[in-house]
Amino acid sequence: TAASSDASDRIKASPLAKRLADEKGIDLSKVEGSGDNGRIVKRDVDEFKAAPAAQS
Amino acid sequence: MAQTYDVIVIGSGPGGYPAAIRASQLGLKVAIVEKESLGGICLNWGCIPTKALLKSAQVFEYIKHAKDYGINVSESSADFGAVIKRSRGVAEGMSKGVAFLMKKNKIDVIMGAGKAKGVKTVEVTDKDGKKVDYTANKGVIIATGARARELPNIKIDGQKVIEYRKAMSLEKQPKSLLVVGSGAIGMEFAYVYAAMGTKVTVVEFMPNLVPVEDEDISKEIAKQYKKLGVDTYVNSSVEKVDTSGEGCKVLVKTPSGEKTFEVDVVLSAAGIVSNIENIGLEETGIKTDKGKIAVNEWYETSVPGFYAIGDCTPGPALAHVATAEGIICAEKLAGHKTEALDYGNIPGCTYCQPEIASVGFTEKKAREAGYDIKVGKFPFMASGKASAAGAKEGFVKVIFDAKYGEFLGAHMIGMNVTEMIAEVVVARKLETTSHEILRSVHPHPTMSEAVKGATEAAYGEAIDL
Amino acid sequence: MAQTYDVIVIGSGPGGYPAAIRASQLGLKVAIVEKESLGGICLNWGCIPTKALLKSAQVFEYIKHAKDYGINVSESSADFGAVIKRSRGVAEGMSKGVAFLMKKNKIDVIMGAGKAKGVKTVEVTDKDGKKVDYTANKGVIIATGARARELPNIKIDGQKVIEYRKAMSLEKQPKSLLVVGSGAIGMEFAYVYAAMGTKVTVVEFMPNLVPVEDEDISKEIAKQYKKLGVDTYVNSSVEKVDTSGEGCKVLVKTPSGEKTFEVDVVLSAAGIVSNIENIGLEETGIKTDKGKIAVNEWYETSVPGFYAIGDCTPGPALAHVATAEGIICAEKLAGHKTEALDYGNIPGCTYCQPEIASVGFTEKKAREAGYDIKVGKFPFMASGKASAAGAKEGFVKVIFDAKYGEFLGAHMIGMNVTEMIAEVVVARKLETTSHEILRSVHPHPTMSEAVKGATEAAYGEAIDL
Ligand SMILES: Cc1cc2nc3c(=O)[nH]c(=O)nc-3n(C[C@H](O)[C@H](O)[C@H](O)COP(=O)(O)OP(=O)(O)OC[C@H]3O[C@@H](n4cnc5c(N)ncnc54)[C@H](O)[C@@H]3O)c2cc1C
Ligand SMILES: Cc1cc2nc3c(=O)[nH]c(=O)nc-3n(C[C@H](O)[C@H](O)[C@H](O)COP(=O)(O)OP(=O)(O)OC[C@H]3O[C@@H](n4cnc5c(N)ncnc54)[C@H](O)[C@@H]3O)c2cc1C
Repeated sequence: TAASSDASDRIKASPLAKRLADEKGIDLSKVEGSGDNGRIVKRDVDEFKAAPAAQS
Repeated sequence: MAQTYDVIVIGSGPGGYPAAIRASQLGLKVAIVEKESLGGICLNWGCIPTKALLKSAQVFEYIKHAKDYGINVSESSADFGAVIKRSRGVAEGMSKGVAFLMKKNKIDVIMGAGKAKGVKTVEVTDKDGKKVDYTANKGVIIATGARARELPNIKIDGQKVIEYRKAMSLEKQPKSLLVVGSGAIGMEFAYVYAAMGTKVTVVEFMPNLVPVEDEDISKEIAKQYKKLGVDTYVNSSVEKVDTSGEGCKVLVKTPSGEKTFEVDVVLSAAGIVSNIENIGLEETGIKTDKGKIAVNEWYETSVPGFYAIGDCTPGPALAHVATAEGIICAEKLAGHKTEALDYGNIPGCTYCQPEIASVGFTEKKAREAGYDIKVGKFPFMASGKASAAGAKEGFVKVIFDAKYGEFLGAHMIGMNVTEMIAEVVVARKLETTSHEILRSVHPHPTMSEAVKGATEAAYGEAIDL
Repeated sequence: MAQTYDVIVIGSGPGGYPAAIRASQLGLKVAIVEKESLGGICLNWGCIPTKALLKSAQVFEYIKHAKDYGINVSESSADFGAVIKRSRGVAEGMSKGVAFLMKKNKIDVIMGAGKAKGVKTVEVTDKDGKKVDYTANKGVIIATGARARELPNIKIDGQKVIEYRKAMSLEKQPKSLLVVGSGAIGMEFAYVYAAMGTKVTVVEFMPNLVPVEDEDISKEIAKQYKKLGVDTYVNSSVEKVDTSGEGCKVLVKTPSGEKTFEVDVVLSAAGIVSNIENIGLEETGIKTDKGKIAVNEWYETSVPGFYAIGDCTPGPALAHVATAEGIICAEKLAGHKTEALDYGNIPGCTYCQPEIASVGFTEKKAREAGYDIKVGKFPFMASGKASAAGAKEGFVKVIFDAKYGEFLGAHMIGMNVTEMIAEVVVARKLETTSHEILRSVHPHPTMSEAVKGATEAAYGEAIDL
């Protein structure tokens, strides 16, 4: 398989961020990642929750 | 009527016994069939007893170099018999441990040779030849492992031409030894015997020592073995072994012509063959492929109800692979959520001195796969811990994808690197990029700092180089 | 006119010299001021020379127990002078390495005592008392480190009552030694001297040995030091040291009353104090807090243009912390993208035998922080590698958050665990959960498998327990 076709279309998130998002019912595709290469980390999920979730 | 279980495991090696335990943990009634010793090759004749021998060899090396550390030793010698005895004792202790684990996990141990039969049935023949059938409602896991491969030119006679079992239970230390094959097993025995004073020669058919490793590792271990006094020949093959005389006359074809070696003992360490004979594959119709039992990613064979894991199946012949497969297979059988094994993230170790450990792509393989790569190397020469420990040999080499920083591979040679590779396995599992490695504070002074140091080097940020 | 740089670093320890290199890598013109030896405490009187002593001690221990490994040794002795000399040689080599690194990175080394002055200026006084001013356009990084703390009851005389520098350069091996303080430094010297045959007593004020560690670690090291022949007293304090006689009479208050010890030498290892005197803090108005230079997360002091890192600032007094701070500070100064240091993910190691390594929350701290936790422990008793190596002491203990599986902390004691903690640091950096640790294939047989084994235990999935 080509070594080039990943990263862009797939959501990258740390395992902990995934578990937290899962638990809190947060859609990861709406979260902006602050980690390397835009990886979503715990902090992003925590702060996303703090932001008005009412928009959805 | 046949006694009934949920799961029956044939073979109690590092594939079989963890599979049995995991199945039992998940509520299944389990039996394990073993025809020889609990724990399989790994505990009895593989991983564990060899590491005991290697430790004795390492201690002896320390003693020989005691003066370098400010310690005076007047006289020392390796007591070959005692070294072997210790190793056998360690193996025995571990095997007993497995017996305890079986009991604790309420797994029935059935001593005898198991054979797949009909539908989810195992026929066990005990040492007196008595046959009993057992049925497994959920499935049978075949984990019969492997044995040493015999090359056509090197007939194993168990006395002068031996395989690994004999190599760890010889009565007398040979004065000279020729090792055929420079994989992990061959290299480990070469180190043990060389450290204890045997004159050792290693013959490798491939162009590099430890041929599965990155070429830089091969070069470094060649250098280190030379210092140890081991002669190594690559691109070479044993043509004939003549055991008619007192020792062995070994004819070797080398790139610079034919050479004859006269040695006490020849150790054949040229790979393994799976134990697939007389276990009912033909009768039940379980398919094989190139001498191994064919399985899918959940270890299902071609016949429903029969599974196979470990050295009797394709994939790297390693204890931790057998265990991982066994656990996944048991979870699948129990209907437990599990995930398929990532064969691209399996570490491999060779426990000679300096140690070798690696995971992922070699530089060559990464280039062949079309990656644009960044490569970094940290020589232990520049490590404070290595200096303090008097172990400046070797390096850590890391390979990253230039575009996304994916951690493609790590290749290590040096003191204690076999304890350092797990960091890379876990980092890769977690899909690290170079960035997170650089920003993980490694404790000072350790050899493990070299992982970070090599990553810095790959990105032109080296501090200590 | 004063010579001008972009950045001037005061102090060349593991904080200062990496800061200088990183700044230079990022295109800045850098000078480093050092009044004693390049490399600071770490390379000259700390991390490195102690690890050299520890290695000698470990080799001597192997020799004393050679018979356990099947090796015969007729007579052996530690040559104290040679052990010390080796250690000093290793330190010297590393210090020279820093000189080489400065040259390679085009960093000017200015030998002398630096003092902050006016605006971004450093006044350097050389050994002849000559003063020269240097200006730093971007900023001055203060990295003056720390020294041994002197307790009011334990006056250091440098002969019979000593601190760490003297402890690694004594002319004669003391027959008996009392160590005050059981932090990493105290415990490491206790091991070195005990292994070499000195009768060692350790006195700790807190209720546990190695008081920053998890309580289970404290208990285990107490047990192991007892086996080594070291007497340890916790909840105890040295009241008086009388050096008027031949040796030292030490009055110690213990929970079971006052005790008097007669020893050759007392080693005071009761923490450090930052070097904040005569470096211009008062003159420039740089604020301190509890004896350390106050800084924000980017290591800016209260006076613009002056930065401070390492042991002269708050935070754990560790070489790898100083280095991480130095690199971040340099990146910030150079306007390079960087990220603040996560002080919750700093590993700590003690290099006695068995080794100690830890990172993150202790069990007690995790509970205090309100976490609902899962705790797992894997004793090396059950490890095949530990058995083979004759190193069954110790364990790995892991702590996970019960709700999300966050890896809160790991606490290890045993052979080579200082090389194993990086795995947990990186895993935590990457925000692992227990799941990924369980599904990372650790190589067999290694000590590092115990990290996975302990995690299995935390989740009731233990295979080898
Ligand atoms: C010298 C040596 C050193 C090694 N060192 C390492 C190392 O350091 N690290 C590593 O990862 N790997 C090492 N290996 C490889 C490792 O031992 C194997 O990969 C591992 O043992 C495979 O496990 P397994 O469960 O598939 O089979 P095995 O361990 O081979 O176990 C199979 C078991 O099945 C039993 N059996 C076979 N047929 C039947 C039957 N019909 N009925 C009942 N029982 C049966 C056998 O008696 C045996 O007990 C080493 C191997 C050798 C030879
Ligand atoms: C015995 C011992 C063992 C240790 N072992 C370890 C270990 O194993 N792992 C670990 O992480 N940490 C260890 N440490 C701690 C470690 O040494 C320190 O955390 C580290 O050295 C701090 O680095 P630094 O750069 O802040 O300061 P230092 O290393 O103290 O360096 C400061 C430098 O600044 C110089 N200096 C001071 N004032 C001036 C001035 N006015 N002008 C010019 N130069 C000046 C000093 O001469 C010195 O070279 C150990 C410490 C000791 C004492």
